Amino acid sequence: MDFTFTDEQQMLRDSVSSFLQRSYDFDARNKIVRGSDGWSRAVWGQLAEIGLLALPIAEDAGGLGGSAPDLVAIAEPFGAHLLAEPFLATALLAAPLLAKAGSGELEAIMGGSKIAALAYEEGHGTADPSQIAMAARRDGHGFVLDGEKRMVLAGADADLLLVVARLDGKLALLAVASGQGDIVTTGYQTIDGRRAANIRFAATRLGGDALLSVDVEPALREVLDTTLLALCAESVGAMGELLARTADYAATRKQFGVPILTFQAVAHRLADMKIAYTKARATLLYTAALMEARHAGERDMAILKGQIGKLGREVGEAAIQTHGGVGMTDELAISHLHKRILANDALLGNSEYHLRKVGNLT
Amino acid sequence: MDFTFTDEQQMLRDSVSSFLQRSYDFDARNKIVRGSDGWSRAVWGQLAEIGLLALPIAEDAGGLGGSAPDLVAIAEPFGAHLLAEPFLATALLAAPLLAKAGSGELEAIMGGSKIAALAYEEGHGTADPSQIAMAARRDGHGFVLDGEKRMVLAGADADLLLVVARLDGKLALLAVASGQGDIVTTGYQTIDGRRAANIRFAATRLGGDALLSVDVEPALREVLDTTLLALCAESVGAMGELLARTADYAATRKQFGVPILTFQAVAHRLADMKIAYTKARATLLYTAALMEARHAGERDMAILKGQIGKLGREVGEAAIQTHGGVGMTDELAISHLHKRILANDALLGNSEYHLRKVGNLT
Amino acid sequence: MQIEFGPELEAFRAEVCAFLDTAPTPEIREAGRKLTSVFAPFDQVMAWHRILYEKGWAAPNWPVEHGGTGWSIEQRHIFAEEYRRRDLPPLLPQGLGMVGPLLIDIGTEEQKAKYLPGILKGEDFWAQGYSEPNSGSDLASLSCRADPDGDDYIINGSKIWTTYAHHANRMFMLVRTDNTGKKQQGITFLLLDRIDYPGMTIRPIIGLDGFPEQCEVFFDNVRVPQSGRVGAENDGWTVAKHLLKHERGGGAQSPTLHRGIERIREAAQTTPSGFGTMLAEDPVFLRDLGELEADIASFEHFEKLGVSGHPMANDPAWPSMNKTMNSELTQRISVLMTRVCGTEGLPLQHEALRVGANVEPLGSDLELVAMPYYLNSRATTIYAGSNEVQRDLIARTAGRGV
Amino acid sequence: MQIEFGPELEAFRAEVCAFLDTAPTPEIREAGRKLTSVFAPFDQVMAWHRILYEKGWAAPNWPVEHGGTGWSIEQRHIFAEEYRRRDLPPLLPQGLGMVGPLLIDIGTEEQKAKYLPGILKGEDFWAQGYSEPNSGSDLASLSCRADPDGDDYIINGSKIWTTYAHHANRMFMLVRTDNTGKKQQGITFLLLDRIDYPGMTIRPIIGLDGFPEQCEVFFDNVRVPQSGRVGAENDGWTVAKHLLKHERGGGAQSPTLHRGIERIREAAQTTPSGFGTMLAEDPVFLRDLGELEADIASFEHFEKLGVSGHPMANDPAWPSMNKTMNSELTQRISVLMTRVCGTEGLPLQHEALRVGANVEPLGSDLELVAMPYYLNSRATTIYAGSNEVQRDLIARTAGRGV
Repeated sequence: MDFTFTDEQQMLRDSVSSFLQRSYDFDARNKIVRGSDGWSRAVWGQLAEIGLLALPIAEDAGGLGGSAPDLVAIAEPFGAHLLAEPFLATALLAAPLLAKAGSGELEAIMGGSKIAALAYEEGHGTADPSQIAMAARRDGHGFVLDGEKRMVLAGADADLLLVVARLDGKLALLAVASGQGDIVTTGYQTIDGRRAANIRFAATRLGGDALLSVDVEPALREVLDTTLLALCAESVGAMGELLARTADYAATRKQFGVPILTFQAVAHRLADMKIAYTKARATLLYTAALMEARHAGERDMAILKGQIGKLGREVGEAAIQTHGGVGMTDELAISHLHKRILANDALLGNSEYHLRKVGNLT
Repeated sequence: MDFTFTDEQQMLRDSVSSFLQRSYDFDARNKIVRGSDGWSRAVWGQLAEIGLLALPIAEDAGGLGGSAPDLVAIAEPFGAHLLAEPFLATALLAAPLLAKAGSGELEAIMGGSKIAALAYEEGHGTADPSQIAMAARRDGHGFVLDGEKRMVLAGADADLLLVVARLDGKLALLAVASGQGDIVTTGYQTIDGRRAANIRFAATRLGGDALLSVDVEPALREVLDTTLLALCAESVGAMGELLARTADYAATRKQFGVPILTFQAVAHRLADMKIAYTKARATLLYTAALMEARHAGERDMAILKGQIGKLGREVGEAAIQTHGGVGMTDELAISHLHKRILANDALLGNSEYHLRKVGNLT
Repeated sequence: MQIEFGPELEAFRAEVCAFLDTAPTPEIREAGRKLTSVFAPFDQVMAWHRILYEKGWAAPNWPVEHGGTGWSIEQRHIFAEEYRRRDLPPLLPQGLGMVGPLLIDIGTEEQKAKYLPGILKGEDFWAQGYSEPNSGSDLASLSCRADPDGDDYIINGSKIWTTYAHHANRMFMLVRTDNTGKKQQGITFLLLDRIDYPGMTIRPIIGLDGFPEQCEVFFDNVRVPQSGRVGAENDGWTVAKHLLKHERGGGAQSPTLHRGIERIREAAQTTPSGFGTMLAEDPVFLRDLGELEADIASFEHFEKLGVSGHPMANDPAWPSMNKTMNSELTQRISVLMTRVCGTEGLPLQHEALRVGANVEPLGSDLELVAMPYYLNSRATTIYAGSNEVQRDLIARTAGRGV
Repeated sequence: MQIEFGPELEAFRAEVCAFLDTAPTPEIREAGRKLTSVFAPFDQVMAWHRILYEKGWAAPNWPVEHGGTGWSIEQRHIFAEEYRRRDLPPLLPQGLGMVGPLLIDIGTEEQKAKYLPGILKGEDFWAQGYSEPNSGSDLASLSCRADPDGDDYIINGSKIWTTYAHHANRMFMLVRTDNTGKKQQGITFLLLDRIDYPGMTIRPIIGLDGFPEQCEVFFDNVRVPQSGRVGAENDGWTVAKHLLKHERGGGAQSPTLHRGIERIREAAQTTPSGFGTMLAEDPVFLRDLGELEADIASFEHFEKLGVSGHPMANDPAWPSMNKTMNSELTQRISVLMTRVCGTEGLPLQHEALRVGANVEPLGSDLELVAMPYYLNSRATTIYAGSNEVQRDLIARTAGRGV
């Protein structure tokens, strides 16, 4: 039994961390997020250059065939640095499905020149593909889409949009070119600084070649599991950052003439933060190892997502309370890290959903 | 709006408290509970003398027609002193039903010379009369009982046993004389020092005069509500005692050269105990006032039982933790008070049941 | 024991409803619906304050002789219920709930005459200058200095977490007038007639919800008259403690909490649970709701015990218990709100939140406000004395009054 | 990263199952089923200890050269799983988990030769003499004195919360050998060959569950040889801290927690929810169970990270985190057990709980043990350093290792 990163994973992690520390500190990141695009193509190019955009893609499709622990190694620093670029949307959700479908766009996506997005979510945090209701209707050789996809990560920025819809009762994957006229895309920023969109289809006609996969559910579930792992790794990264910053603050901020860490209420809250972080990271690493060994079942994934969402919220709220007033401001990373954790919890089924699922699965 | 006790109620309360302080301190009580009977007929006689056994009985039936606040005034001290005598069983559960049925036994019961018990509970804390399954079968002019009643308070000590059973689909009340041969009564003590019994009926034949009421459900519900109030008042009394004793202990017990109250973890736990006690007592007094005004609905009763069960457990567990090792012993009242709270929570539907009911009733 | 019920109260309720259904302007209603804080959008809430003043209902808790309504406890509760049921914005507390009651209790006749009418009428808004960058929970360590100079004080230093200072025209504050004794003993309580004295600078602080609600206020040789002092020089800590009783005291917050639950129940009607039904029929959701509702009910009972003058409410820890319970229930409700909204609560919609913006929100009203409300409500356990400080105070009297 | 799966492990599991299905006597099984504490009924658990010793499986965590099994982490976990799945009584920790590992680490060769075999074989039971009436959380303030006298010490004072002292034949303890310096510096760690030295008196203490598990031990001029000292005189605090690592360290507690959940799930099959179904189909119950199970899973992951030697486990706060999590999960499980039992858990059934009593319980096995187990488990957050003390320790290193 071994849950340590391999030397290669540690190197990967270190290189991502040092890149982000260099080029993506909190101020630089905020400048990017508050800019008109909300994310940086330059940073994106760097991620491509390090090879991260090819990491989740199978080797036989030209990717690096990264493992679950590989993904954890890079996603923890992503979370700690509040990465706003569409890594989840493009590299984790869309690209692997394109790879399975043998799409010719893959090269450009792994290279960083094109953005792809997966229109999966239909509202409130669609936790399971079985909840997908939107249908594609056959129409001659083509298809007609009606309905709305919501919280499509990078949905307004995507050159290529993949839509999950029911076709003949099964889940199919359809490609939609960016900017097709009869699609209404409402882009927005999320509370954690990502970009997303609600996309409404009203009798949107697609050609026959739009259909990428007819029974995409197994592939989709795999992609969702990987994304879930990355969301959790991001949150654990953010939790670590919150713990470290809060411990620092408590050791230096003085009230009543002493560091506030001297107050047992503060000390014990810090202890609880550390316990929560440690539990969360243990479950993250364990589940990654299970996934690598192809032994992670539905219940394991539910434990992971449920625990990280719950523990993450505890850590974030404790960090704000310990910081007091300054924890309530936009000026410190504290609230931003907490918002990233909250957003990650809401995506793909929140902790309530997953913990309940654990109870339902014996 | 006024939630204070009337002068009469305050006097009643004071007289009960001072009687118990005089004759029923923790050592005296333990001696009684550990004796062969498990309760004291002498104390019972005193309670009758003060008039407490007649308090819950309507005036037109010869009782004192006590109100809900009257009951709170005496049941809080009962809880604080861990009364083991069968007040709930006889004066609250059985006697008012006998009074409604116009039973001739009432006089002896109010006078303290006879004990009556209500065989209602069927296992796990029957929270609602609709859950009663045991049936009485008509047999000529009489009846036949089959099945088991469990946790019948004072069930082995009762001169007169009232059984709630379904007759022709409705809940009926049947009287069973003590010691009837084909009834198997297994008596025991409960964790909180009360006496109870499991009572098994195997084709038990009862005469026609055993039937006291044919549609007892409305009267039963009223009796259960009153008993529920008394259980909650007892628990609030026990909570008050736990809070006072724990505050004293924390102010005097020294570790690291200072009273342990000096430690913020201990202080904040005490603060939480006080908040819990205050909330619990506020809900107790408010609900008693609502009941007196005949404005207490099902939801109000559920809020009361749910909150007191939950808050009581919090207070009891916090009291033990604050006392440390000595809180774990049989020698201090702390654990006994907690066990009374736990038992009261389990009876007539626990806090889980009632809080859930609150959510289901808008 | 006694609780009033009866037709008179129902007639009163009808009168309240009739007024609240017609008096508020559409902007006021919009401000109430878009509320994401205890502090409502400024312009609309002050307009509403003035309308209530015209009706005579601006200060139900004030003594009648100062403009209160003379309502019974039951009436005040009914008013609060119907008020919240319509999502009307709560009036800002700094004047009506804090400095006003303080002046009524211990202000000079001159101060009462000068300031109370402006507070009651909603003409003035008072900022509260207490905390400083280095004096949060340890408020008594404050160092913003006021040096006597003739009939004036010269103020130097800064205040932080000064809610709506950028909207205020007056300010009450604590200043350091003596450094020699115990830190509590050299503090003075001052009223400032203006917030634009020469040398004052106000910097709004963007909160974690993206809105400027708090401010930092800088004082650079600001000259203010000594006549604004409440109580004696160096006795400001006593004055502040008196005011705290009002600040933490409350009285009818439970209707706001109940209303939060109502909004959650409404939203649950159309929100899938993920387990086959809508949340409104989901046993797990209903249990969580029941647990929270029962706790809110206990808080309501606590509030009513308090306003009815039950002996338990004489406990010195009562205001601290009130503040602790109310803030933590507010946070629990806000969490449940975001849970109902799920991913629909994640989009940033600052424009749609602005009153009068005419920007269609992406989803429902609750989905618009839930997340900023949740984020903003993290402050409730920090401000007005952090809940850690409250628990310290409660523990000091833990065994008393039992 | 790597977790072993494979047929070898399944073969090992089969071997373990075969043994555990046949080796324990009926009394041992009964003792396991009637377990209401971490401390199993004495006679039966010691009999079982000796059976396991014969098999060579008494001390899976010990080094092979001292009698350990040499099993991999996966094997040890499988053993613990199957062991708990059969409700077999856990071996008492004082020898195998505390003084044994301590002697292996820092005992003299003579001490190892003298004491380890008796511990391994289950011939000796060691009581732990740490706490005193006035030294609980503040253990270092202990005052039970040992005065050197020739080759001996003369002990005066008392110890409390000495688990099973009334069953013990040996004792390890902390004594005060110097009063002059820092309180931690005058403590000495002693091994006592006997617990019936002249002058020793043992008083069992009835616990809140009604059973005598803890004791008070009085020393009145008790003469013991100095050769029982571990480490140097006055260096006992260091020795005790070393031992604490083992006491709080754990490694395979999660199977016990999982087994608790299994028993709850079994009982839920036949327990009505009060809302129309059995608890086992009740969504609310399943949610609560899911939440707890997930937390137990995280604790299992934490344990496995620890035994596998992950760098995070080098954190000095690791043992404290382990103790905190395990104790609080144990308590949560015990609460859920009593919840399933409802009123059926309320009867006192001390006679039926006695191993070999042949008294039929009133209900199921779980209903028999749930309440005493719940009550007894309140001690888990108190003993071995209260969880308040643990959190103090954890906070000291909060920012480290992140």
